[in-house]
Amino acid sequence: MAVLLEIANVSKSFSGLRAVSDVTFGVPEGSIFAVIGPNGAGKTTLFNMIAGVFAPNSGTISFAGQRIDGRTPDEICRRGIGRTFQLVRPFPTLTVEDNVIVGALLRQPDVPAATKRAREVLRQLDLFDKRAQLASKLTLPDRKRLEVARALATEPRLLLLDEVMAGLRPTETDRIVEILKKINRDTGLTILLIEHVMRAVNSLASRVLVLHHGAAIAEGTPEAIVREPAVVESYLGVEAV
Amino acid sequence: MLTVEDLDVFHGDARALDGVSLTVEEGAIVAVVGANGAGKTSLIRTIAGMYRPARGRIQLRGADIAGLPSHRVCNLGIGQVAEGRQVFPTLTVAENLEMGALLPRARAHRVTNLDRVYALFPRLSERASQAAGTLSGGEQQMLAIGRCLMGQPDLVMFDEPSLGLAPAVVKTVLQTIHELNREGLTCVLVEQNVAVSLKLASRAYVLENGRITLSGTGAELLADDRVRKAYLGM
Amino acid sequence: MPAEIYLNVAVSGLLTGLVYGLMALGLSVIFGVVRVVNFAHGEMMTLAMYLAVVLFSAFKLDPLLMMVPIAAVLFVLGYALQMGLINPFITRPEHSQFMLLVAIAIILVNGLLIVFGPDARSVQTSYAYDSFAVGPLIVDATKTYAGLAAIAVAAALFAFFRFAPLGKAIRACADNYTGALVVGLDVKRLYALTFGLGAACVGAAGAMLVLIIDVTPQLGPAYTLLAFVIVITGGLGSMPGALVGGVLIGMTEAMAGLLFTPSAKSMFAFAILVLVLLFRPQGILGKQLS
Amino acid sequence: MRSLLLDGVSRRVWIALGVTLAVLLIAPLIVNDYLLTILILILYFAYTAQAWNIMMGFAGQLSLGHALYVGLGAYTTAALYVHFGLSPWLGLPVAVIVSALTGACIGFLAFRFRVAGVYFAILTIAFAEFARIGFDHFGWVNGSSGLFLPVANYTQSDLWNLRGKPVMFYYVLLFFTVAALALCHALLRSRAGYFWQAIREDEEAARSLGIDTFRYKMYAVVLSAGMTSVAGVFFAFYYNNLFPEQVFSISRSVELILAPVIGGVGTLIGPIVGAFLLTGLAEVIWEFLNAFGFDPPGAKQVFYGICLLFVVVLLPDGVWPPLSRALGLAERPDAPDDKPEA
Amino acid sequence: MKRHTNMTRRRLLAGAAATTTFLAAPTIVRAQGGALKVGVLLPRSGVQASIGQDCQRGADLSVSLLKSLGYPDITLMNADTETNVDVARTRAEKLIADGAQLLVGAFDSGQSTAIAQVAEQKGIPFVINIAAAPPITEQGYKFVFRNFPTAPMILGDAFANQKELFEAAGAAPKTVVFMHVNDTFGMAMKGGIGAVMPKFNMPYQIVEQISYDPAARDLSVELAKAKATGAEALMVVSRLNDAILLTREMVKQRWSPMAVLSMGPGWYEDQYLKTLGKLADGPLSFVPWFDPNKKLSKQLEAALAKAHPDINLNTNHVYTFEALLVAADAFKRAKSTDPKALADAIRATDITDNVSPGPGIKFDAKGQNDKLKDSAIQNRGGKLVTVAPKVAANAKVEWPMKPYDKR
Repeated sequence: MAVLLEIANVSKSFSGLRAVSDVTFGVPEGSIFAVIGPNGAGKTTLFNMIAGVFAPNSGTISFAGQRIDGRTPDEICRRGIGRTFQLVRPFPTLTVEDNVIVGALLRQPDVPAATKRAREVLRQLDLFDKRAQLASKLTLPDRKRLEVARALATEPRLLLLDEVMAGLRPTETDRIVEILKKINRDTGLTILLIEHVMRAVNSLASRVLVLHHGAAIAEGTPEAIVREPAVVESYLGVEAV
Repeated sequence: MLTVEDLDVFHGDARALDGVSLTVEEGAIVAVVGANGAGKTSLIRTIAGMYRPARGRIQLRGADIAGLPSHRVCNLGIGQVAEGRQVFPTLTVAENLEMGALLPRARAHRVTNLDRVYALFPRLSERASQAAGTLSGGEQQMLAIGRCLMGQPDLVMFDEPSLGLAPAVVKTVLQTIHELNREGLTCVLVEQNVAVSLKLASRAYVLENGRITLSGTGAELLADDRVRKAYLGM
Repeated sequence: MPAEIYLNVAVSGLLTGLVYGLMALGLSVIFGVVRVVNFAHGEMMTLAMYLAVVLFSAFKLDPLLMMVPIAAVLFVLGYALQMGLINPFITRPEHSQFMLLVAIAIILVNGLLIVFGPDARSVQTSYAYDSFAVGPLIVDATKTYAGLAAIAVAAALFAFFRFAPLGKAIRACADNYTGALVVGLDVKRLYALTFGLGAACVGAAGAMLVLIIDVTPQLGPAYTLLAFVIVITGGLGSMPGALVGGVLIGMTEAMAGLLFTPSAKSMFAFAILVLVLLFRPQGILGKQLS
Repeated sequence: MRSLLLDGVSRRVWIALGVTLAVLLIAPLIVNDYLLTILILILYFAYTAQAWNIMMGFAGQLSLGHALYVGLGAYTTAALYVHFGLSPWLGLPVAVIVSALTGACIGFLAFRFRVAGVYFAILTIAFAEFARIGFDHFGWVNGSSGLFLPVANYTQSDLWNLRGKPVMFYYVLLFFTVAALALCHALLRSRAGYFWQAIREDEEAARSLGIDTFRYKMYAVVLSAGMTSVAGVFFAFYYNNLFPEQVFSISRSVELILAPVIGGVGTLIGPIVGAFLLTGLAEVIWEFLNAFGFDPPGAKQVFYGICLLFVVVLLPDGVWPPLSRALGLAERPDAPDDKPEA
Repeated sequence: MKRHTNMTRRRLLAGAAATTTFLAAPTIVRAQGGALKVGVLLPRSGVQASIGQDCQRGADLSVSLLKSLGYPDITLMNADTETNVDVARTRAEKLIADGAQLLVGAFDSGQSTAIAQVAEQKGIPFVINIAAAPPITEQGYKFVFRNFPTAPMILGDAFANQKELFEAAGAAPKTVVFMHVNDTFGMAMKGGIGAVMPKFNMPYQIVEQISYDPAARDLSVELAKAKATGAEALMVVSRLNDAILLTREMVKQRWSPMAVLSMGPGWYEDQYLKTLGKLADGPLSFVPWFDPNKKLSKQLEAALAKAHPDINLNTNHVYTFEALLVAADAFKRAKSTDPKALADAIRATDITDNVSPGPGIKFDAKGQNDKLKDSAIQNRGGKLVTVAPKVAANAKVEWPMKPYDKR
């Protein structure tokens, strides 16, 4: 499989604090790739660099063979990378459908076509029945799925998911996992997720990268990763007392 | 000491807490575990008076405190080490600590409390005149704990105290909590470091989607399959 | 033009600028902490000026001495306003806050018109027409007193925020709202206190200004606008910034008036504002915007 | 286009709009000249409110200096008419272009340099003040002496030169107001409308969906500025005199904002309802005070201010959202709609 | 509905109609006979509140004074324009809807123009009390009349009166600096100077023109600039607040010109005299005024003194009164409240028993009283004396002005 997203020696510091240091990995086209690590490990920083929120201090990010580091978020999205936010940010006073139409309009010629596309996506994510509700009235799991729907509506080649499972119950987690798996299987969409919930990572990802203190400490299949002592220590908790 | 009964909290239209009840005994460490967004922070902030509950009772030593403004709750002896540390970045370390001691209940003990905090965290006294925003994460966490102790609390709620800290620092922080508890401080501990917090806790609750789904002693939950599966990924 | 005119105008611009700065200080204090732009700023100052006029005409009390009591009255007013009306608006969008304060401004202007009538009122102090001559330099006495008072008030405020526990607590609120709640600060009261302090500055400025300009009910909007220009130029929320902005605008207006046509001198003040907004949006002494 | 205009409007709303429009169309036959003047004023504010609403209500960019565009529109058409005898309808495109370019200028500077929120609002005031002083020194339009339009006799209405009786201005304004409503409705359902609302709600999230927020914010400013300047044409030819002090003053800008804020920012009908309420309110207070013989100058404005205060405190979203729900005319029904799938 | 003149400072308005005709009356029924209903539109709140309320005093005096002079009854219907053209126009419509048969107002050129259009459309005569912008009577209105000089008229009289004074004093400045406010009136005057001054062969030359912002909060720079020109006298067109500011600056900056020659409001106003005390003495104002020697002036002055003992008679009172005088006179001659008849009567106005200087009130084809004369007045000990023209003078000029530091 060709590598769709390539992160090479990327580092980022904030006022002297090194958030991400020298991270390198590649996401193959059509795969589901997970980045895990404790809070503060630099996952969100890494994520934001890919999404264009800020540029890396050094290193390069390439998407489909082209450099994208330092590009603006909207340009990165137009190139085919959709994203969600860790703290969900739907447009609260718009309806669910309108939220998704905003995303769909990126690739659709007009509003009716975008509406059609939006409804397809809403069906995929089991939100069709709630399409006329205001986004602010949704429950957390629904809002999480709405974020995914909105990102999917932009018809990305790569979907960046920032802790979409966080705060969901196991059944709800399973539901999203199934949806994502199906989309990945049916459309070949590449997914990069940042996740805490090991249950989701284990069942979704084909490869996992573990970040700790900004550095990649392990990469491999989920099964291999949970056996790594460094991972267990950093992620599942140290013996403190 | 603290009892929470049937607490409902809404953020706008979204339900954050749904019928939450828990009990904290004097001198105990009570752990609340749960995923991000499960309502842990909402629970702490509601007890602290920062959010108003839609329904339910919060009692401190038998007195109802639900709906009291946060400064009054603080003055009743419920301290908080908040998520994200919440130090005042442009104030100096000493000024940050002083802010903790502005509570009426703590004003008279300001000097002794300051000595105690500096003894507990010598780093803070070294950096007393430095702006808090320039401290490292671990030092900020110490400052947050120190600032809380300046308020002479009887009960402290720790919200993710190890978040984003290096393992060595996490160890210090958790040891400090353990020590403070041994000196008689009642603690409520919300931690993503599930294994450790369950080990520390005399009693623990699992919060999922705003609801308490499991409770028991720390050891019981540590042995519980559901907890192991959901939070330890095993 | 003789050379000394430049010196004279520069000194006059400096003093006027300091008074402008004092006037703008209140706006800056309030925005820096409460994050509400007081669109009724000029109207509150007009009210203070009327207070000074009434105290003077009824009891022959000198506005310079009345600065403190007038500031106290405005403090109470500001405190009550924040507690009663503005507090619920802190989380509302800006246009909503704007509308609230516009409504308050309309009520103030026309209330003053009803009570005091439309004619300009003034205070006739014994030193109203004094000036000091230092060689070719002639310095306006009232402006000098007002400028010194501006520096004194700014210094007092600075000391309050730097050293008084209450002042530090207010800074803490501005620094981190959640943090302030967490340590048990009564944020609502501190906000009201801040608004009161801001209003007190406005009161002090009004008492000073009445020595320089006569007061009419309609004076407010022009001063509100001037205060915006100064505060944004100097840095919204920064106290030294307000003074620096005031002096900069005062000097700019004075020099533009001297070198170009005075009728367009405010245009230069606005030009400075636009330049500052574009190249240093946080203002000359303002903190980086988040 | 048809679908843009008809989509998402329930039958009840159509009926309500139709009845209102019918009443407004025949109003000049029923009411006296005084009421007609009031109606003209209402339509003027309803029109400008909608134009402002595009920028603030749709795209979330707070402008407190919209008098600038009214003034530019007024001065451009009036000056062309006075100096070259150019019909206001021919001057109109020039006015729109001048205003739109000015808006583009302000927008470009603000958005490129990330001037936002309160700072942006004050920048807009600054530009309006800048224009006021500038026009005071602008000899071609007589500076502060004021620009007077020649007034012909009024026996017949000359629509081409906008010289005539109030009733002509009434229908011209009614046309523009209805056109603006239709345009706003269509815009809200267009690509730009969706993107604007996304930007208003959350600019960062909007960018993450590939929206070039700079470009769409510019569209909003340019369109709003251009539309607002049309009201200036009316202003110039209705009042026949222009003074920089008067047209560019801050109080003018504030007047323009009252109606949409009181009516409901971001809604379609709110700005119009706000214009009706506020202009009506001013007259009612005047009548009321008069009836009680209590009329010290300023009393009317005090009561007006108190009413504003009450509305803004009690109805954070403006009058229209709760009113529309009460009337069953809500713009965004919460229940799933029954329209067939596209 | 009876207009009662309330002597308290805060007048209550009682004259306006209590009923509102909301629906159009196909033909507005206008009672023949009875009092003439005059709508008085003045900016009594807003930026011009001070002047608007001052004008209102003149209007309030008029009703009983005119009656005592043998004119038929008039009833005032007062309306506040709030210094806003929208409101001015709306109020004008409202007054007409409530039965006003003639309109008077509105001090400001912009508001007057807005009202003029309503009057013209309705065929209701509109007598402008004060507004100096020349275009108003150049618009071809048939129902608009102005008994107030235009800017060029004021200037012409000012120069003539100045020459008369210089002759009487036996001295004249050789240089003057001209300061003017950059508003409608200031610009109209500035524009007029270039055209009018050469005709008068003035003994002085203008060394510099300084224009300042009407919203100016501080005039120290402007005055420093004026002082630096070294001119012997200050020629000025200002407004009240600026006049006070400028005087203060003159005192503080220690500049005592030979004379202050004002050609606009401010320097003679009560507020100026009251605020500045003995420092107010000396300035000469060349303005539309009253002829203190005329009988009616004395009557008006007495009426004002009775109603407002602390207020000097000034332009605002005089011209508002004369506007109502024109109305009452027309009503008397027309013997009808029909607006058309009233307008015709106004066109034929020929009042010689009036207050303002000059032959009297007569309107030309454009509706302008072009016979108006202006006076030169000087502040003396808190009072105002007329020093020129000779026919309307009651005192001799004091020349030069006493230096400020010697008072």
